Amino acid sequence: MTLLNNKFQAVEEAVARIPDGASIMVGGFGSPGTPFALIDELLAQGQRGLTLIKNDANEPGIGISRLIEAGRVNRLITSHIGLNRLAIEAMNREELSVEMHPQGLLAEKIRSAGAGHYGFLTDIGLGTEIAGKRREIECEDRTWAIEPALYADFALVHAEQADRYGNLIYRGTASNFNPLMAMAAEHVIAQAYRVAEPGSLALESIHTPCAFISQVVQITEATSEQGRRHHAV
Amino acid sequence: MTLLNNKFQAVEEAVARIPDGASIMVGGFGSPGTPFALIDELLAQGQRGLTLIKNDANEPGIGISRLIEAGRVNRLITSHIGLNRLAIEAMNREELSVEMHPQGLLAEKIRSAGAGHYGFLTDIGLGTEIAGKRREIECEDRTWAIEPALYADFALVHAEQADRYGNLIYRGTASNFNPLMAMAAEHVIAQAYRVAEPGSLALESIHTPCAFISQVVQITEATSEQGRRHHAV
Amino acid sequence: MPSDQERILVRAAGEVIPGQIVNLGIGLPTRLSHYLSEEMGVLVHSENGVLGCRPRTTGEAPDFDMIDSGGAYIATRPGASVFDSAMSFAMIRRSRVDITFMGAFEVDELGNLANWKIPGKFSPGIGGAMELAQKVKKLVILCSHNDKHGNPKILSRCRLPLTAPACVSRIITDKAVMDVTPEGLAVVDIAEGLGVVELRAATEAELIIDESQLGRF
Amino acid sequence: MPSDQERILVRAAGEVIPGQIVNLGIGLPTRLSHYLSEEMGVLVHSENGVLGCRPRTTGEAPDFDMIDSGGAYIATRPGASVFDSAMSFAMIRRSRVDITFMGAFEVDELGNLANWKIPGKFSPGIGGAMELAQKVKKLVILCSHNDKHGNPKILSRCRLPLTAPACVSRIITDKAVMDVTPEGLAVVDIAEGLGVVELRAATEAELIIDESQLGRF
Repeated sequence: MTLLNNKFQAVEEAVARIPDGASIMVGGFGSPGTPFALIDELLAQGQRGLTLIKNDANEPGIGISRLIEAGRVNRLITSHIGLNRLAIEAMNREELSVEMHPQGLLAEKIRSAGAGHYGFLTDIGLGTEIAGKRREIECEDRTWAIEPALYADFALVHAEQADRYGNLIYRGTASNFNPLMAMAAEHVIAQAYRVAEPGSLALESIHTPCAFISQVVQITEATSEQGRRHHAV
Repeated sequence: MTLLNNKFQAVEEAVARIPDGASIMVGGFGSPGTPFALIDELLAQGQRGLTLIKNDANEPGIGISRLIEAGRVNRLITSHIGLNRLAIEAMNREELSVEMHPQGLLAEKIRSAGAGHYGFLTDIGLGTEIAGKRREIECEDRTWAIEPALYADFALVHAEQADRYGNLIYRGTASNFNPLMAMAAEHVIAQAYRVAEPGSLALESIHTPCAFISQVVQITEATSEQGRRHHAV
Repeated sequence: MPSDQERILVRAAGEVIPGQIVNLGIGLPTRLSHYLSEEMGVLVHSENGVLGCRPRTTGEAPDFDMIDSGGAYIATRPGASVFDSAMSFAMIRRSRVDITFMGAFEVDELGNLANWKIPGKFSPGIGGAMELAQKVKKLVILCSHNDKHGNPKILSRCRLPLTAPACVSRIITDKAVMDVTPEGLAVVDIAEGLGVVELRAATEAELIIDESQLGRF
Repeated sequence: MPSDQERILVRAAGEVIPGQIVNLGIGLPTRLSHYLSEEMGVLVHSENGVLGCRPRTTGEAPDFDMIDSGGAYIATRPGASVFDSAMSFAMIRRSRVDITFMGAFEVDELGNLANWKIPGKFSPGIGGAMELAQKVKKLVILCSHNDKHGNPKILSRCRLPLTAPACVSRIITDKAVMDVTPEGLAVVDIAEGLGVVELRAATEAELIIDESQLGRF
């Protein structure tokens, strides 16, 4: 972990730690909570062979779709890519390997990593085609599927507010996968509109304690304008 | 579940739902977060044969220790009772059956119930005497212990603020097990110093969404004075 | 005269009890939110992490951090809260959502539901549908009785990959309201002006119909 | 002249790097918080759900909602946060706590630790000690070198039930500072005025001692 006083960095420096071939969790459900500035910096820096873990593939032209479109992503672990025809086409052309999980199980697999477990036992999906892909065990005369935790090398998360130590506050539905990924990845880079001095955030208002965060980057509101402009629904 | 508009009740009415023999999760780590008013009402109403699940046994003369002292508790599932000599004596006299778990596993067993799982897989405690009591499985060439989720009939939780629908905000270290138990029990009774109209709590400030809460009870600050008066350390 | 979709939505709104927690699937079910008044004291859950969402009123500026699971910019009702995806699905898996409405490709006599994948044609991922279908206390399907080619969607057995087995409580289509019962699909209401013979002809599943009890909608 | 405990605490404070996250066990380790100045920018984690706690200053009124895991009323430092018990132990199991200090009944050459149970005599429950011992990146034991009867606490093999196996990095007692190494316990520092022979006599474990490298404290 980075020492508390050394976490506040420029976006270039923070993202430069990510090597080719890294597995990267990316926050966001659709546009809200997507760390657009960090993703765009990753696009600019040129890392390739990436495995991305995100609820969805964003929409064409924004967010992780830009990385997919640029051929920088080998593998996507996700829940639903129905709003991104480019991602579906890349999947169908077998240029992008896609692993899909039911949304709540994806969330829990990430949360399970964040809690430091091997995984959890669930009845979700029993009797469906996803069941056959999983190892099952009997406990108390019922069948349960083992869902292994999902860890990653990096997480890119978006917060509304932060402090220099990396305490984070999310806003509205921009929370979604961000607090889970912040706990699950080895190295966590957070972007926030405002990065305050430690002590300026109320204790109870902090959603992600700084212990999980490696780097904090301050961004302007403008860096998420792309998500707002393109958002179609 | 109670319909949203019917959750705000008098403490007598809310606690009267608890039958003899119920399993009851009780929030709190030491005094902070302990729902003293709900416990005292339970003491007054006389339910017996209870199974309690709480991090600790409070201190002699307060909180769940009063229920233990009155012989109303058959079984206690806990993490540490070192600050309550009366509970230790009741355990040693075999009047109180005590099941102990490492604190973080107790928290996760409750959280696992709150998430609707059968349980989780952990490496905590392997190589110690607690390991032998658990079923183990091999996953990816390593051994993991199965920790079943811990469900309960009821939870009694303490919050700083609430609204009539049951949205809850905790304060300081009074959070502890409360939000986990609120998700894990079938029927959840919350006490709060202030119960506001729906719409008066900021969206992001709510720690436990109302969906998990069955009844809300308003209490006065004075009802937790016993915890403050007796607190010894 | 109301469209088929409007008739389905009006009928569906009657399934919601004031004070309940409701989830609305993408598509037609989402539009049900317009039929749930603030006075009902209902909170609409959206699985991306909000409880208590409502459609924006005309002219209400979008809040770019507030969407529902379909991606529409939303506003909130008194008593609303926001939370992360783990909390959102804990709520679902613990059956804290009282009722959910979903679309369907196929539903069958056993209450099996298929609404997420057409092998070789359409497989964008299941999103939150599997957990909602499996765990919400009451699942009501809102769909057209037949597909655009006129083929029945209410089948003896689903042929597409299941979203969840034996999960549906009630089906509301433009032609009928049907309950999944241990004996099979029991017709509760039939569309105004539609005959029982026509309904059976438009349906693959066997239908249990007691004409003396049949409502109209 | 400082007491043995003060000497242990002063020596222990030197283990903490500014900017780290630190957990302090009940008893002697808790007192280490008085030796960590605000200028160090260290955040003290307490497993009941707070990161950034500090001792109250003289006359500072207690906040009845703010305790540490030992039950003392505490205050907080800039950058502090509060959270639930699941989050608190996630932080521990994910090794987000850089260093923890604990007491011991027994420690041995393999770095095994026993500090929670004396069968038949003392078994109040393990609390948070097991996960802290197993998962925190660096575990430093602070204890008296011998028990009140003079028996060694630094053993060849622990005899009491373990808190966690092979978890200890360093041991600081009134007599010595010892590191757990693959070769055994290596003495880093020896107490001012104490001889190597006396130290060995007070210790059951084999000690690796290079007198040319030995520090004093």
